Order: sequence, then structure tokens, then C-alpha cells
Amino acid sequence: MASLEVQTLAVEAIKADFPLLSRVQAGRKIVFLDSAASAQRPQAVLDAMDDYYSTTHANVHRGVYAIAEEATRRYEEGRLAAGRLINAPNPSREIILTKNVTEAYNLVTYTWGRKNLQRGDVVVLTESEHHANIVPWLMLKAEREIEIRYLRVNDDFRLDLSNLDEVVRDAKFVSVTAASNVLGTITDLAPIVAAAHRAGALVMADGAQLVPHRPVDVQALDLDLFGYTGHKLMGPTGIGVLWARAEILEAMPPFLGGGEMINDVRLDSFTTNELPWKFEAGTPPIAESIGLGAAIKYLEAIGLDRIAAHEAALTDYTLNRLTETFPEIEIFGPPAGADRRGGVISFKLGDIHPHDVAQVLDEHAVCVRAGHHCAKPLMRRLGVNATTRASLYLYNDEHDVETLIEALVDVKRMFQ
Amino acid sequence: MASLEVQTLAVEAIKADFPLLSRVQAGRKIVFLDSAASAQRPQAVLDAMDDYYSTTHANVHRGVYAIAEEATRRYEEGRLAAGRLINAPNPSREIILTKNVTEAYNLVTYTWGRKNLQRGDVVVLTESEHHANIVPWLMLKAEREIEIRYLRVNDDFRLDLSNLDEVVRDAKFVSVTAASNVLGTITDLAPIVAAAHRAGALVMADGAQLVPHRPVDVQALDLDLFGYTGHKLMGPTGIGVLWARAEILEAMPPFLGGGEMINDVRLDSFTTNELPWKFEAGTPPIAESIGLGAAIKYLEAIGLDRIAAHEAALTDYTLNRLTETFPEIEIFGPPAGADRRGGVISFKLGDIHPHDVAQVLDEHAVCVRAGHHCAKPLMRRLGVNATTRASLYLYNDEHDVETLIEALVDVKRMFQ
Amino acid sequence: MAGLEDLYREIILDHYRSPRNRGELTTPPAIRVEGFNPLCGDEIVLYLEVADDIVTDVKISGQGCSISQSSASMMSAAIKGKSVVEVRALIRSFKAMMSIHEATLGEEGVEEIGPIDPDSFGELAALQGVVKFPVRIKCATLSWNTLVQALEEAATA
Amino acid sequence: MAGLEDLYREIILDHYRSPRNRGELTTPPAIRVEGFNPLCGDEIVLYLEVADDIVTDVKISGQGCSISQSSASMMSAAIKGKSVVEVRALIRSFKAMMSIHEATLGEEGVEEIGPIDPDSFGELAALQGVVKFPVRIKCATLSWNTLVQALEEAATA
Ligand SMILES: Cc1ncc(COP(=O)(O)O)c(C=O)c1O
Ligand SMILES: Cc1ncc(COP(=O)(O)O)c(C=O)c1O
Repeated sequence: MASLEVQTLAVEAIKADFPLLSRVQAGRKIVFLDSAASAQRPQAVLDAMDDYYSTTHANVHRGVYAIAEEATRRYEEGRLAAGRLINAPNPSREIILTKNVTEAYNLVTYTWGRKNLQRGDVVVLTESEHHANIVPWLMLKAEREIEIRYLRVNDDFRLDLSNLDEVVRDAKFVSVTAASNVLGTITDLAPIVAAAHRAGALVMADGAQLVPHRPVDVQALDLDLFGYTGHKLMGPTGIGVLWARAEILEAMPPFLGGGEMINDVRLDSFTTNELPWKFEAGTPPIAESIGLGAAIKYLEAIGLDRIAAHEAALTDYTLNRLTETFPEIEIFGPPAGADRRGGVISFKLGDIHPHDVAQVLDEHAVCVRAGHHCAKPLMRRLGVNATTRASLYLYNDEHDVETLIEALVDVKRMFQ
Repeated sequence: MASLEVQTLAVEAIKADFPLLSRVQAGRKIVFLDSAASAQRPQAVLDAMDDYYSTTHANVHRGVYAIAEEATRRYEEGRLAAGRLINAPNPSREIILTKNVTEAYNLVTYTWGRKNLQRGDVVVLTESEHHANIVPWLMLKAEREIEIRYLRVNDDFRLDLSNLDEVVRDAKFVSVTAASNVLGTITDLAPIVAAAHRAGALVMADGAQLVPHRPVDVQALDLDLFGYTGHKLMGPTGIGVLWARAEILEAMPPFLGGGEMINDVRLDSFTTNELPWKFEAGTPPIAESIGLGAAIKYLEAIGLDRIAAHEAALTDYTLNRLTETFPEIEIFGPPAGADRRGGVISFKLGDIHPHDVAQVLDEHAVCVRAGHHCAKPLMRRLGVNATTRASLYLYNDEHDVETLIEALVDVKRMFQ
Repeated sequence: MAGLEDLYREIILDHYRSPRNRGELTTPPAIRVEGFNPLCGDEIVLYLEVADDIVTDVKISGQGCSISQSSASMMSAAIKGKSVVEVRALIRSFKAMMSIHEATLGEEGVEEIGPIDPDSFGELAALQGVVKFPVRIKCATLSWNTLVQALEEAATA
Repeated sequence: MAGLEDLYREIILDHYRSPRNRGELTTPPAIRVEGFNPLCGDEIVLYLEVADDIVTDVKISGQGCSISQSSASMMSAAIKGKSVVEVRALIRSFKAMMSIHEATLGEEGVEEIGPIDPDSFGELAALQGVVKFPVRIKCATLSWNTLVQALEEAATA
């Protein structure tokens, strides 16, 4: 068996932090290669939530008593961690906690979009967006007849930036994925942000697939808005993050109405609360914010630089092993050794259907995703209905990859 | 010390199921009387979520592999439990899982409301609504100039139904709280539903404060839409429930756009998924649905009838002890012995400010809420800025009440 | 846990590797209907020729996984030459077989039909194992839903 | 855990029970400004008379909890007769004292001021304990925020 030249992370020790990864399925240890859909949680995240529920749960923000104050403190600490992770300049005001990042993007289209976009106004997306960053805009298009333009994907699986200035001309808003959940490409945001700002547009990036894997600095990137989601970085389900510059948030009308987001309510009118609570209606995801904070601490303790290095090495290893073992394999993404390439590996194995691949892999306790990965326009661009997708994270190693390879050999045996 | 005549529940044993309730704060065991804001969780709820995360977490609905199928099954089981609890006729299609019930009501105003209500159309609410069932309508009013009428609250703290037919005349939608989070009153829904239906309006009830405490049957109540929230019935934060009849949901446009809620997405259009997923965009609150299911099982095992009986007896006990100990106390709700009265007890102790009451109570480890309880219009109707609110649940007993009484004596000593 | 052998019976793989009635028919007289499973992108094109209430010919093209492909292939073999009434009965039984799992998931209103006699299905009974793999049920039923649509079009044509 | 004695110092309860400068002033010459804490419903009405840059008189009415009431009472006693410049300095120091907790909660841009000398505050130093009770900070600062507004109105009047 080949082995990684650089052992950047102590993966055995890391695996031990994740209860699910020691689970045995029909005699085999689970090999989890679907973290791009949702990552596993370290025990520390479960402990943080259990400790909260067991010692200090209460509704937040208005309780005078000690456990309610402590609940509020822990909830708000999750917010601060969410901001720290992306170097948000002003986390206590600019980080909005949502139920997932999909809600975050809808918040933007429903509030900023409906306030600022009229018929014919231009929004720029890319062909490689996740549905979460397309459908909200399509809904706005149906309501407002805005124009949506798309940056195309080249045959090298990168965005075509050759006509960037032309595409963003007169645009009011540009929203692009920071890392593709299908191709594994990491977007070169700098030229896009610069062009968008030259055109006078705001720029949002979808960090769902980037934040768990690479250090991110929204200030250095000069972004205006940014989103990511808790469950992909080992946090709980039920929490997403929207960051935006305070002046943008201040100017946005509220989104959901109800408790917490108000200042005063009368029978015929209401006024809104300060940031960030203006956008957090109802009882917030309290335990989820605390779990997210614990996940972020876990990430920080290991270090995103080291995680990125580990993933880069393991991605190259995987790509090499796949192509050397299966000459017929088609990989939808940059090759081994490429820059700006994450650990998401989409492929087709001859004409064996991805469903069949994933099903047989499951028999080997190897978990991969098969389907359109919520990116149907990109699937059409690639000329496929579905791909098989293996995605790597800090707890994966070359043993996992070798198990994948063996299982794929079995797939071929079965279907050819 | 007085004691309850009927000991309906084995409260000592129940208390032992709740880790937080055995917590000691500065030498005193916590007396939690703020369940109307958010209830505590039994260990079974934490265990269900931990077990999920530790053995079978994966993103739901599209995974081919075994743990993803099992995650989907458990997630959907939470939905079925949420439907069963209110006797929803068709839970697998008609129960929408949201982040809290506030989102549920916004879902209704943004989709049903924006589709069906035009300038001048009438919506009927009540003066005793929680902000969650007012602000979304006020937002729609600001956008559409709809007319909002309110059923008034009488001096007996019940809704004034004397002019019911007049108020609901020509209304398109009637939305009323099923139980007040301030007054403790339980709404007599039957005449309201009948009048609304006679007028041709749909009726929604806000069950946030009813479902945790009383058996509810949306079919027997002849309701059209209904909402409740997980954290008040001992479920986790981050989950709410909307039920509506399928034909209403079918006719509603989608709310949030993104993954899961789509059928197909193209660069210029999309089609929506089937019910209930049409309204569930993005990665749903998976662990939260599972935790909610466990909370519902816990409730069912004890029995909502018995819980209701226990709370009724304990409420009478509390009201009697409060009024006999503090002649100056003003209670904003029906007196001991009244029908349709839940365990939410709002009061003022002379002119000692509720903040000061709650603060001193905290010194006795007694947790109560002080404030407007997200019901500012009702506060204005009652002529107060704030009240102190003690709320009872299945894990409270007369010892808790006696501790409250003692602590209130201390409050008086301090501030008078 | 259900094993793979429950899903990929030999007969299924056989139909997958050597699909029956693959191809196209001229329209008209044939009816052409497309079926699409947006969740996995599988698509099927069904050509159906009905004369005097008999399915006189059927052809299938499109692409999909082994389950959707073999289900379509088996279906084509099973319905060819049958009367429309017989075909409708077969569809009902097949869907009932496939809805067992959905029923336990709480799908209401599933028609109560007695225990299914696998013998009456012939080769199709091999697909019974699919119900243990809920996400694959839609693969197995895709061609059948398309057939329902084709029969409707045939009835109104 | 912070104890109640940190919050309800004797001097605070004294101001609460016997509030100083309670009442109203005629407007004009006085300025009348309302302050409101929507979270708890506390409200304060501040009457301020400024002449030649000196706070010549101040009266307070409204209702609220012991902390907001006593903070207003102490404030009124502390500012009466002081110059506007001195009052502004006092506001800054008081707010800095109150923002200690918010700062640890991550409020950015809090002015860095050196360690606060409680002596310069006189009785007001008794309110320092409030920072250990974050939800009560808004109670303590309500009258001070209202004062800021009143000074602004006085400046433009
Ligand atoms: C009557 C009532 N309705 C609605 C809500 C809103 O619930 P949530 O904050 O969970 O959305 C509450 C609780 O705060 C309530 O008491
Ligand atoms: C690139 C990208 N954006 C957005 C999302 C949506 O995340 P969520 O489902 O948590 O809202 C995902 C994950 O599904 C994703 O991969």
C-alpha cells in the first residue's frame, strides 16, 4: 500500500475523537467519505451541547436569572466564534445565526434583494452554484423580473473569467461559490471581487465548502457578504451563518418577524431591534450555536492550515490512486497537483451508474454520495445526470482511500 | 406546608429524568418556573440526539448508503411523531419542520399571505397574541395594506367573543393563540373556528403554549393550520412545527429556496418538490427532529391527560398560596378553580418591579421570567410594562411553589 | 441490515446487462412518453403501441441505474401482448409491492391489498428486495409511473 | 456567581426608596426628553435646564426597576450644578464602567479608557456591581442615554 509522504495530521488520534468513525457496519469499520454533504461531529461538540442542556438551558436574552444569563453568554459566544473563524471585523453585530446557510441566502434575497432590485436589474451567479445560491434568486426573478447572468465553467472545471468585466457590467449583486461542492475547485475570488466592485456591485461568497477546510478572511478577501453552514464543519445541524458588513445589514429591512427581532410592537406597527437580533426572530438555535462554537474550537485547535495541508496531500494521493487503478475513470475536477483544489472528488467509473457505485461501496462500509449534489445546472454543463462524489476531511487517511479503491474494484467486478 | 390533594404525577421520579433540575446553584437546588419560555429536557432527548450523532449522522434524503438511509428514517420519524401528537390526519405530507414556530408563521404570511391577500383584505388576530403571530402580519400589512382586526381581551382575561361574527366578517384568515403565554388562559377555539368558517376564512391556531400541556386534536378542533415549537415541550432548540391541510399547502408557493425543496433547477427556472419537502430548503434540523421525536415519546409515555390534571391541581395550589400569602398581589389571569386555565401565572407584587422580583428570586435559585413576554400589545391592554411570570410544568410540585412563596417574602422584605 | 444480494439479484443484473425491448418505435402509431427522476437524474423514454386494448409493442430507451434499467426491461417483457386491463392490474400490484416501505414510513392512504403472491410476478418478483433500500424505490418505479402516463395518453388518443 | 449584595447595595436601595430630584420642570426653559427600554418597558422622563453651559436644574419622572430608578436618581444628584463639559466627562466614565461586561462579550470599538477611579464617581460607584448582571446594564444606562439626548437637544436649542 502506498503511503503519504507528509503525515500532516495524527489522523488515528483524530478519528478517535469521532464516535461514528469507530462504528462497525456488518463487520467493517465505516469509511466516511461524504463530509461535503455533512461532516461527522467530534465528541467535544456533543459534550458542549449536553453540558448546556444539563446545566444551563433557558431561553436567551431576556432572562434575569443566572442560568438564563449564562445561556445567553454561551449562545453569544457561539456567534463570536463564528465571526472569529472568518475574521469578521465586528462579529457581535455582523454575524447573523440562521438555521442553515440556505436560510442565510434567502434572507439576503428577501430583504436586500426585494429592497434593492427592480425589473431588469442584474445579478451575477456562476454555473457551478449550489441550488441554495440559485433558487432564491430564481424566486426573486419570478417576482421581479431581474436578470440573472452566469459566469461559465471552463473545460478545466474552473470559472471562465475571460469576459469577467463584461458579465458583471451594471450588476448590482454578484454571488459566487467560494469552493464548489462538485468539482472541488476553489474559486479565485480576488479578480471577481475587484471586477464586481469596479462595477459597483456588492459581492457575496458561498463559503459552505470552503470554511471547513481552509483559513478564510472575509476582510482580506474584501467581501461584502458571506455565508457558511454549521453541519459541514462538524457543528450540529440546525445552524448557519451569515456575515455582512454592518452598514449593509443596517439598511436591510427585517426578514422573519416575531420575538427578539423587535424593539416595540403595537397593534398596527412595530420597530426593529439592533443588529444582529433584528434578523433573528423567535427562539434562536441556542444549543446549536454552542455546538458550533465547540466545533470551531476543535478546528482551531488542530489548525486550518494543517487541515488544508493534510487534505491537499490526501487529495493528490486519492486522485493518483484512482487514475492509476481505473484508466477509464472520468474525474470532474482539477487533476492531482493542481492549485486551489479541495478534497471533493466527483467521478464516473465507465458507465456504471453512480447509484450502483454508491450502493456497492456501502456494502464495504464506504460512504460516498451519488447524485446531482444540488447543482443541477452544473450537472447539465458537465453533460451528466449524476456523479459519484467522495469527499475528504481531516479524519480521512490513505487507509480510507485504499478501502475506497478496493470497493471500486468490487463495483467493476459486479457491473461489468 | 400545604400539600396537593391529588398527587397525579410522581414528580420526584420525573425530576430525576431532567439533569438540570438536580443542579445546585449557590447551595440551593434550582426551582425552574420558566417553562413557558423554554422547558428543560429529559435525558432521553439528549440521548436520542447523541445516539444519532454517534451512530448514524449523515445528510438526509439523497444518501444511498446505510447510515444516510437510517438518518433519513429517524428524521422522518420525528415528523410523524410531531403529527401524531396533534392527531394530524396526514403527517408524512402535512407536517413541515421549521427552525421554530416563529418561522412557521412567517412561512404562512410570506406564502399563503402574499399569494392570497391584497389591499384591504382582512386578517383577524387577538390582542393576546405573542409577537410571533403579530409581527409577520404587520410586515404583510406594511407591504400590502391589508386590514388587521383584533379580538379584544375582557377584564376576566378571556377573549371577548360577544361581537365575534362582526369581527370576522369578510375575513380571509383568522389566527389566534390556543393558549396565552401571559394570562394562562386557554382559548375556547370552537366558536372562533365556527364563526371564521362561516365567514369563509381559514383558521390557524398558535399551539406553542398548548401542545406541551394538553392533548390536542387538530381534526376535532376543525383547524386549517396549526403551529407549535419544540423547545417548549422538552425538545431541542432549533425546531418548530407547522401543520396545515394538504390542499392548503399544495396551493401555497414555496418559501425558502434551495436544496431539497426543488424538483428540478435550470439556469432560468425551477420546479418544486412534493410535500412536505417543498417547504424545507437546505439541510433540515435532523438531530432536532430526532430530539423532538424523543420528547414527544416522553410526553406520551407519561400521558398528556395526566400532565394536564397535574398542572391544573398545581396551578390552583399556586394561585391560592399566592393570594393568601400576598393580599396585594395582582394576578393577570383567571383565578383558582377556573376552567380552561393553564399553568402560566403572571403577576405584580405591589409596585415592586418584575426585574427586581426575578433578580431576588434568582438568589433563591427560583427561575421566573420578568418582562413583556413578547406580547407588548397585551401588556398595553393590561396597563403594565412588565409582569413577573411563573410557569408550571410536569416536573414542578408544591415544594417548588413553597420555595417561590418564601422567595417572594424575601423580595418584599428587600424592597418595602 | 439488508445485504446487496437482496438488491442485485442475478436476474436483475441480467436485465441490466442485456435489456429487453430496447429501442424506439415510430410515433404514431406508437405513443412516446418521457419519465424523469429529478432526484437522481434517471430518465426513461417509453414507446407504447396499443391496439384493440392490447399492448402490441413496447420499446424503451434512456439511461439510469441498474435498478431503473432492469425494472424497465422486466416491465417491457411483462406487458407485451397483455391487455390494458391486465397491465393496469399488474401496475397496481407492482406499486403495492414497492410501497411496503413507504407505508411503514407513514405514507397514508396506501391501498390495502392482500399479501402479494410473488409467483404472479414472474421475474418482477426479483425487485421485491428494493423495498429494503428506500432511496432506490423511485428507481424501480420510474418506468412504471411512465407507463401509467402512457396508458392515459393512449386512452385519450 | 455574583451575589445580590453586589447589585442591590444599600445606597442603591436608598435612592430607589427616596428618589432625588423627582418631578417635572416647565418647558421651556427646561428640555423634556423621554427614554424607553423596550426590552423591559422601563421609561424615564428627564427634564433638564441648562444655562450658560451649566446644568442648573434636573428632574426625573417615569417608572422602572430599582436599578434604573436609582441610577437616574444618582445621576440627577451628580450632574446638578455641573458644567456641560463635566457632565459629558461623567457620562463617558459611567458608560465605560458599564461596558466592561459588554466588552468581554465582544462589543468592539469600546473606547479604551484607563482603570476607573471609583472615588471620582461618588455614590455612582455603587452601580459598578451591575456589570455582573448583564441584562440589568440597560436598566442602569437608560437615564444616561436619555441625558445624552437631552444634552444634544440643549446644544441645538
Ligand atoms: C404563544 C407563543 N407563540 C409563539 C411563540 C414563539 O415560539 P418560538 O420562539 O419557539 O418561535 C411563543 C414562545 O416564545 C409563545 O409563547
Ligand atoms: C456549496 C454549498 N452551498 C450551500 C449549501 C447549503 O448548505 P445547507 O444545506 O446547510 O443550507 C451546500 C451544502 O449542501 C453547499 O455545498
